Parts: sequence; C-alpha cells; structure tokens
Amino acid sequence: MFDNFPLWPERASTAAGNVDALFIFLLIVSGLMTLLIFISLLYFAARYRHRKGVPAEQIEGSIPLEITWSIIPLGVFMVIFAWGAVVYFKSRTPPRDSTEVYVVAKQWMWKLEHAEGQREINELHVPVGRDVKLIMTSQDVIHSFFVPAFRMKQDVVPGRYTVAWFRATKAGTYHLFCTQYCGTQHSGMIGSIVVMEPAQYEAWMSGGSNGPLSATGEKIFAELGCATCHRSDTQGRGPNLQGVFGKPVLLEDGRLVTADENYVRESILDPGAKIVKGFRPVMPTFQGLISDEQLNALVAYVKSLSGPGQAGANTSAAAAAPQSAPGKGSQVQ
Amino acid sequence: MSMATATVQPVERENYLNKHYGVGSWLFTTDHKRIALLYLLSITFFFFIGGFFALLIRLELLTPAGDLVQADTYNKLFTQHGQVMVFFFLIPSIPAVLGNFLVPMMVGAKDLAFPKINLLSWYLYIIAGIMMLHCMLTGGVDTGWTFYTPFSTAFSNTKVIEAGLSIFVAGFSSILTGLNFVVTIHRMRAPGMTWGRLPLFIWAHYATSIIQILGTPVIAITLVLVVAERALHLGIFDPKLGGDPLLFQHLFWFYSHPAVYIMILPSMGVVTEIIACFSRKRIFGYSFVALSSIAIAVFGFLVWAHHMFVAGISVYAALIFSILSYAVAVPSAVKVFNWTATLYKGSIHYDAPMLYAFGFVGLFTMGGLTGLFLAALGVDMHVHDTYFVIAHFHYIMVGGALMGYLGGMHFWWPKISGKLYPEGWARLAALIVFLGFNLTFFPQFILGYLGMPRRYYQYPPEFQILNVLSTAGATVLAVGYLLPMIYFLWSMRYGKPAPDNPWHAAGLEWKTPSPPPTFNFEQEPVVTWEAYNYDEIDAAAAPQEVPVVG
Amino acid sequence: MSDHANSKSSPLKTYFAVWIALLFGTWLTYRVAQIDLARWHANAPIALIIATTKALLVALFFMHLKGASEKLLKLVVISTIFFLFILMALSMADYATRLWS
Amino acid sequence: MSDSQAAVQPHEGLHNPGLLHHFVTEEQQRDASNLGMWIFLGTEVMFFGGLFCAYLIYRIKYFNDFAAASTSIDAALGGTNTAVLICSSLTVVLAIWAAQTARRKLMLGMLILTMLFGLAFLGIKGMEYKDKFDEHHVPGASFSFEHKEIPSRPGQYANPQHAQIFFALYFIMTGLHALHMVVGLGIFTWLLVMAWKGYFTPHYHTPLEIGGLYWHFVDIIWIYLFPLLYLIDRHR
Repeated sequence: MFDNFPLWPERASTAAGNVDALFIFLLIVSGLMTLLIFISLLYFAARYRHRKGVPAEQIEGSIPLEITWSIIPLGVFMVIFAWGAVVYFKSRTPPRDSTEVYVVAKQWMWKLEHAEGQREINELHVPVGRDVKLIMTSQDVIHSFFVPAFRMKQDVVPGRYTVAWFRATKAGTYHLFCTQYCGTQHSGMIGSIVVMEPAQYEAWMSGGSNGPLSATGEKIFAELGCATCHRSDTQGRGPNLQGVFGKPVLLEDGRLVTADENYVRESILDPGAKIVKGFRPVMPTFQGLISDEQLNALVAYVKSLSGPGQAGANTSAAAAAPQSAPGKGSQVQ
Repeated sequence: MSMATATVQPVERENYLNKHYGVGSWLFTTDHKRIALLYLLSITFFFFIGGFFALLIRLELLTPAGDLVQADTYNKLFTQHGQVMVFFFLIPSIPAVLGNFLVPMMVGAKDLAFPKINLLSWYLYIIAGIMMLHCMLTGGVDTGWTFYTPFSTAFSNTKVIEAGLSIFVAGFSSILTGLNFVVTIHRMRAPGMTWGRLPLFIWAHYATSIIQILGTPVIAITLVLVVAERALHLGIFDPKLGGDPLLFQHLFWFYSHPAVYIMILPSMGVVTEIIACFSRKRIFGYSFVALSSIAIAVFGFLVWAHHMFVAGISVYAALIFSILSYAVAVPSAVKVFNWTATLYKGSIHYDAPMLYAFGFVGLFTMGGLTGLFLAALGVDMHVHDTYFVIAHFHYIMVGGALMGYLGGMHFWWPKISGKLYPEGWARLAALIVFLGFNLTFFPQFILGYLGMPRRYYQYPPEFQILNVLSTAGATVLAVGYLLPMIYFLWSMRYGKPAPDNPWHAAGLEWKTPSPPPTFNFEQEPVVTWEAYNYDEIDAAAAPQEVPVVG
Repeated sequence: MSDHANSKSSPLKTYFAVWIALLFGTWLTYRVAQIDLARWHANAPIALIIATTKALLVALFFMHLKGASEKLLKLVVISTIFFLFILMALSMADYATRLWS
Repeated sequence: MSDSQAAVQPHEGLHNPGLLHHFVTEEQQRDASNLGMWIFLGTEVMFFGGLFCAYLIYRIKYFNDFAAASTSIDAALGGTNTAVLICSSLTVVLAIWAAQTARRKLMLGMLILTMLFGLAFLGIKGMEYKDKFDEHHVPGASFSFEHKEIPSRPGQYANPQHAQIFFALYFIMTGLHALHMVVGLGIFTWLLVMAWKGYFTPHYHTPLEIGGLYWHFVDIIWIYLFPLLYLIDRHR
C-alpha cells in the first residue's frame, strides 16, 4: 500500500544495520530531549502565564544546574561519538580478502571494472554475502558514490584513489546516486547496484570478460616497457615489484610508507615523489600517457604480484584463470 | 491594537528619521540607525530574490521529472539561492540591521566607533550585491554556493569569477561591521555599563564579530585563489596540475562552518532579550549564557572538517573533528536550557515577539539535535549531502536565525519606526511561519534518510509524496513571510504612534524616545542597574497593584 | 595605553637598537640558510625562529605593543595567532595522517 | 558625513579638530582607533594565514620541487628588500617620534624617506618579477620549469607542475604584499599632506600612529615571506 511512500530505506548490507542502530539510538535520545524541552516550554508557558498582581519570581541562576546540564549532555555526546566512530571505522576498513571493483567516475557516468575483467556502466553486479572493495577515482570533478540501501558513501576524488567497501545481504536492485554536485547532469549520474544470489552471479560473471584486470595490466606493463627496469630479480634499475604491494616501503629520505593503491598510482604518475631506498630517480612520468582505466589495470597487476588474496584470482570465475603469474613464489623480503 | 486612525499627526519630536530629508541625507548618512535602515531595505530585497529562487526550486521538485526548468537553470537556482541567502541575507541580517541599530544604544553610545566605516561597509555590501545581480542577469553561476574545486576552477562554464569576487567584497563588508562592533563594545560603553551589565544581545554580537573578523578573511583569500586558479590555471586546487581539491574544502569550511554561527548567534541574542522581557524576569544564568556565546564562537572554529567526513580526509582527522563537533554542541544546549529555565516562575506574555522566540527555541532545538546525527561519523556516512543535511541547516538558519530576526524586528519595530504594528496579524504570521516551516522542512529529514541526494534536479518517483508536502509547506511559508512585510509597511503609515517603551522592557535602547534622536541620548546615560532588572521595572510601573517596596 | 610614548624619556636609543637587531637578523637568516643543517632538519626552524624574533621586535618596540598598558591589544594579537594556529594545525592533522592506514 | 559634521557638539575640555562628535574624550577616540587598527591587522593575519596554510601543506608535500623553484629566485634581491623595509620601519617610528616632540622638519623628512624606501622596495620587487617573467616562471600558459635540478638530489629534476604551485603561491603572496605596500604608500601620501598642513601636533597625531601600525605590519609579513619563499634549501 505504501509502495510509493517509503519511510525507511531498504537495508541490504552488513553496514546498514549498524548505521540504523546508531540512528535509532540518536532518534530516541534526541526525541527525549525534544520532548523534555517542548513539554517544559509548554508547561511553563501555560502555568506561568501573566496574571495581574502575580509578579515574576526572580531567580539568578544555579551553578549546580548549569554544571549538570553541561556534563550530562557531554556524556551522552561522547557515547554517540564513540559509537559513531566504531561504525565509521568498520566501514572505512575493507576486509583483507575483498573482491575488487575499480570505479572510474566522470561527468556524468560511472564506469566500473571488476578485477575479473567484466566492465559495466552505471550498473554494478555483485553477489550476496561477499565483501566488495571499491577502488575509485574520477577523471574530472569530485563525485560521490552513494548507495542508500548499503548506508555507504564515499567521495570520488580526481587525482587519487578513495576506497569503500560493502557486503550485500539481500538480493535486489538498489539505487546508486552521485551525491557530490558535479555539474549539469548531476542528478542523472545515477545507476543501480544489482545484488545477485551467488549462483546467478557466477552465471553472470561467466559472460563477456576480457580476462582479468591484472592480465590486462600485465600486457600494458610489457607494452610500456616497465619490465626492463622492474625486473623480477634484484638486477633491475627499478625496484623488483614482487610482493611489494601491501608492504611497508623504505624511502630514500628515510620515510616508511605502505605500498597501497595510491602509492602505486603516484609512483607511476609522479615517480620522483617517493624514491625507494637504494634506487635512483630515473623513471619517467606516465602522466598524460595512460588512461585511468590503464592505470587501474597496472595497479591490479602490481597487486597480483603479491600473491592471491589481493587480486581477484580467488573468485572462481571461469574466464578468470590467470594466464601467467611470473615469478610465482619468488618473493623477496 | 486595531482601528488605527492615522488622521491626526501630532507634532513630532525631532528624531533620526525626520531630522533631515532627501536622498542625500540617507546615502551619505553616518548615523548608525539610518545605515541600519539602508541595510534593512537591501537585505529585504535580497531576501525576496533568494526566496523567489527557493520557490522555483520547490516547484521544480514537485514532480520527479525535470520539467519546469532546464537542468542548468536548476543548478543556477540552487547555487544563487544559497549565495544570496547566506552572503546577502543571513550573514548581514541581524548584525547589520538590528545590531547596527541597537549596539550603540544598548551600550549607551552616540554612534558606532567608526561611523564612516559603517557606511563604507554598507556601500561594499551594495557593490557586492550589484556584482551578484549582474552575475545573475548575465548568465549566473552553477557551482553550488560551496564553489567546490576542481568543478568551479576548471569545469564550470558559468560566471564563477564574478560571483567569487562579489562574495569577496561582501566579506569585507561583514569584516568591517564586526570590527566596528568589537571596538564599540570595548571603547564606547557608557559609565557604569560593565561587562556584567551588558545585554546578552551585545555578548552575542561580540561573539559574532570575533568570527566575522577572524573567519571571513580566510574565505576571502580562498576565493582569491579560486579566481586566480580559474583565470590562470595555477594548479593550487587542481589535481591535474598537482593540487589538492580537499585543501579548498578545508579553507572554505574554516570560514563557512563558523559562518553558521554568524547567522545563529545574533539570533540567540535577540531571543534572549525577548524571553527576558516577556517573562518579566532576569535571564537564568546570565554569565553562562554570555560565556556560551563566546564558547560557541571559539569552538566553532575547531569543527569545520565535519563537512568532509566522506570527502577523503584521513580517518584520524575525522575522529578529531567529530569529537570537537560535540564540544560545540554543549554551549548550544546550555543556552536552550537557560532559556527554558528563565520561563520558570515568570509572568509570561504572549505577544508576537515572544511567539517567535518560542518558535525559535523549538526549531533551534530540533536543528541542533539533528546536528548530533551529522557529527556522528557512522550516521554522517549515510546522510551526508542528502536532504537530511538540507533540513538540518534550514532548521538552524531559517527556523533559527530567521525566526529570531523576525522576532527581533517585531520587538524593536516600535523603536525603529516609532509605530506599533498590528498585534493580531503579527501573531497570525508567527503561527503561519512556524507551521509552514515545519511542513516544508520536516519531510526533508525523512527524504534525506531515505537517501535523496541534495542538488538533484530530478529524482526517483518514490520520493515524490514527501517532496509535494515540502513544496506545499513552502507556499505556506511564503505567505508567512509576506505578511509581516505588508503590515510593517502598513504600520509606517497607519500604525499607532509607539510609546518610548511599549514593552516596559529593560535596556538602554528603551530609555530613548521612539524613534530615537540622531545621537540617541540627550545626555550620556549612567548605568546603575543590572541587566534585565524586570523586578524593579515592574515594581515601579505598577504601584497600584503591588505595594512598592524599595 | 593612551600615553605610551609621550611620557617616556627619548626612545631613540631603543629604536636604533631594534633597527640594528633587525638588520642583523636579516643577515643571519641569509647566512644560516647557506649552511647545510639538513641532517637535523634545522634550516627551516632556525629561519622561522629568527623571523619570529624579528616580528616580535617590530611588534613590541616599533608598534609599541610593549608599552601598551592595557592587555587588550595583546589579547587581540594572541587570539589571532591562536586561530591561525588552529587553521594550520587542524588542516595538517588531516594531511599528516592521510598516509596512515 | 555632511549631517553629522554640522551637528558637532561642543564638549568641555579640549577642542581638537580631530575629535569626532560621537566620542566623549580624545583618549576614547584614540584608543578606539588604535584598537580598530589592531583588529584590522588581525584580519590581515588571517587573510595571509590562508596562504601560509596552503604554502605549508604544499611545501611539505612537494619539498624538493619547492626547493628547486625557490633556488631560482635571487635571494640577494629578497634580502636587500628585507633590509629596505626594516629601514622604512625605522623611519616610520622616527616620524612619529618627531611628531611627538614637535620636530616638524624631521617628521616631514622621515615620512618622505619612508615613502622612498617603499618605492625602492617596489622597484626591486619589479626587477625580481621581470627576471621571473623572462625565465618563464610566471604560472600560466607560458610557464616552463623543465630540467631544473633538485638541490639536494643531483641528477633529479623537479616536477614542473609542483614548481608551478610554488610560483603561484610566490606570486600571490608577494603580489598581495606588494599591493599592501601600494596601499601603504597611498596612506603615507595622505599622512604627508596632513603633516605638511600642520595637522599633527605633539598632542594629536593618531593618524600617524595608526598608519605606522599598518606599515609595520606589512613589514612583519615580509619578515616571514623572505625566509619562506627565498631560502628553501639554499645550502651548498
């Protein structure tokens, strides 16, 4: 009956319940607070309305009261803060073995590419019950990836990766909105997330792939001649990339950084920014020479060099049999 | 207060309105009261422009499809609605009109410390306003009032530079007003007017001025950078050239979050005056209300990145800004509790200003409490940039700031114009505004939690019913805003002459004639009483009812 | 603060001393920048310490902040610097921790 | 001002042409102006503060590129300019002292000298800008910063884009500072005219003090700009 008049958004991810729980707690707290204020206002307004000959009784104030109504709200606020922080932290930390999807946003469309190689536009197919990590960047302005049913939102910023994740719990089709104003067709930059039962999802995955993203990346890696320096032994002019991803890297200036997606991205586009200890700054920049999609593929490839669990190889998609995995098991460090 | 017979014009005393005539006497005036009226006219003009945009926005959203205007037009409408309402109405509203009129009188001075700078600030406002109007008439701007980069610097093909410069100039108008207030409050107080005796309206304006002085320059320089970046492609905010778009957001919100307090603090000051007067009581916990204003101003500077929780800032920074955001909620809560406690054992009158004050406390409470939702990291992930945010800040800025502004206009109208407004109509208008407001904006909380993003020109059909409710509310609200406009104008011609102190209110401004003479006080006042001495006033005013004690 | 300079004996000595100190500070900044202190990351801090000393000299003696009998002006200066610090420190709180994860 | 000047009310005590109608005493007026100027300088600090914040963040992020870009600027010119401004600050305080001690000629001389120092500063600044212009270091379409070595990393070239951010900040910061100098020169021209007309007495010279505060403040900004913009990684 109320099909067209929902009052509560659908709940289709593991995060949704956490967010809703906090939201309901907040509703109760603020509802009580509103009631307290409104009832006292109305009661005082009626009880102490002006009557001839009854003067107001002057009260200067009360320090104990002031302290009480500063400390108690502060205590409640701290509970809300801590709860909110926990929920936030959970949804900011992708689990280790997530399936990965690369998202490239542009005015006004979402381009999504599964690690297994399937490409989609404005539509994302995911299975129920699996962690999906989104590695997102924008080609132009800031966008924002918002799925109300998952209670998940992350701005998509040009020039870097931002990351989000979810685990869908219910099959169905859900809205995908862009929530960061991005120009004329901002409200048209919408799409859908199709959550499927695992079996259906496998069926869907078996069609139309160009091979895994990491394989595409490997091809690009070879075409661009990266392998001449980044050799899989220790003789190269550039660091050996085997097993680098996800590990700390010691830099020339003594800093220690984690080799995450943004690190790989920066090292390709602005190689001089972070020089690995023991190497010389000889790598040319690839800024402007490769597209965001190619960059994603390279990142996926570098990731795949750090063994399974990082790339999409653990999904048993038929088309995704790794064609080659150079230097398997030769992980240095 | 009916049946105004305005045929007999008694011989008027010389006052600031009738002392000089002619356009020149207004355009070159340095009288703070006349400048306040100049501001009143100008901000009312911009209020109706912004309101007109708002109505068009609401009409467009009546249906899910984009059918009334083009997408680009819609984007310009919400952008300029925001810019006009924030920079040309709300920020100058109470400070530049009521503050300008009242601050010197309340502290017992003849004028603000720098009358010429005060006039200059109005001219800057007008120059900025003309630039903004010109920008609108020649194509407008579509970046959203937030000017987010790199959209504003590299992608929008509208008049970003002109709009940016306009707001830059408006910012200096605001800075000069704040500077004038701080110096006036420090240096121009009448003998006996100690800090502890200042009306809380003054404390609120003092706090507001701190934000204007220290926050506004940062947005000014940020806009300079945006304009330079757009004109010359410098790369400061453009990731394609090595810049960081989030730096813009940091700099922008460093001002624009405290700017919310520029809007709400003066309103809190107004409401404090009204509540004390119409419950005939001293304010409960004077020093806590005063210090909470200062605390809000200071803490307000520490919380800006709660607008950026999902923008890609570090998780740790988000934690810091979330916890600091709760710190600023405490002084706001303290104020609400103190207002409520002031009513206790009062002698409450229900005149129109008091109705607005009640409305303010109610709506501000709801606006403030929904702020807790947004400061909670976990919930903000979901409701950020949805209609929940829109509803929240309209509860603060329209429900709060505008309610206070209207309440203040009613309260001090007899002083400003020398005429009484029609009380019955005023109460009706207060009621209409309150109901219309809630009908407009409450559905937007639900829309927001359902996930409707802000700045959407078309939307999925399941959001329609709530949007229709909201639009219906907006038309009611429009009536509520037009009414005071009409009867204020009416009262200037036909209203009954106001006595010097129609509310038997405390405060130095009521010790002047209505309307006041050019230099406010015939003799420099000497203050020997505490603020809000309503017990003494009532005791003196009603000797036949209550035996005079002292 | 209304009569900071009038009543004092000739302040010329102070003025010239401050002037010399400022010129010396400029020379020192220039020289120290050419010494390699990178190992201790000391070049920038030293330059800023000298600059702050110079700014203080100007504010205290040339702008008569020192003679100001009222605390208000000092309060204005201190609170401005405080808010500037807030702007930089909290922005840096984001940038410095973005790489942690 | 027309209506209020007509209505100046006589106050008991001193009749000074500088006392405005709405102040009770001269002390009040002077204190108000002084406080007003200090607060205005506070807004100026925040105005430049936004730039310093942007500078700080990018300097840390792109330190090497900033160092390379900074090294391309003539630090000797910047240092000379610092000295010039410091001298002008001295002449300002001397002018005020001269007004306090009724040395009219000295006051006029010092005011003129201040303005000459100010003009010298702008002249040197102009030379510096011209160098940058000739070297195509002005951000924009013709910007070029190819193959410039990073001081601490021989053999590694700076990223031109990041250097462009440095130059953008350099030009905006020094440009705004120069704009403040121009405004300062305007103020001092006005002060000079007033001083010439004998407006300032040992008893009343508030405008001189207020103008002086502004001038010193512009000096202070430069004291920070000099090491931050000109002296990044200058050693070796």
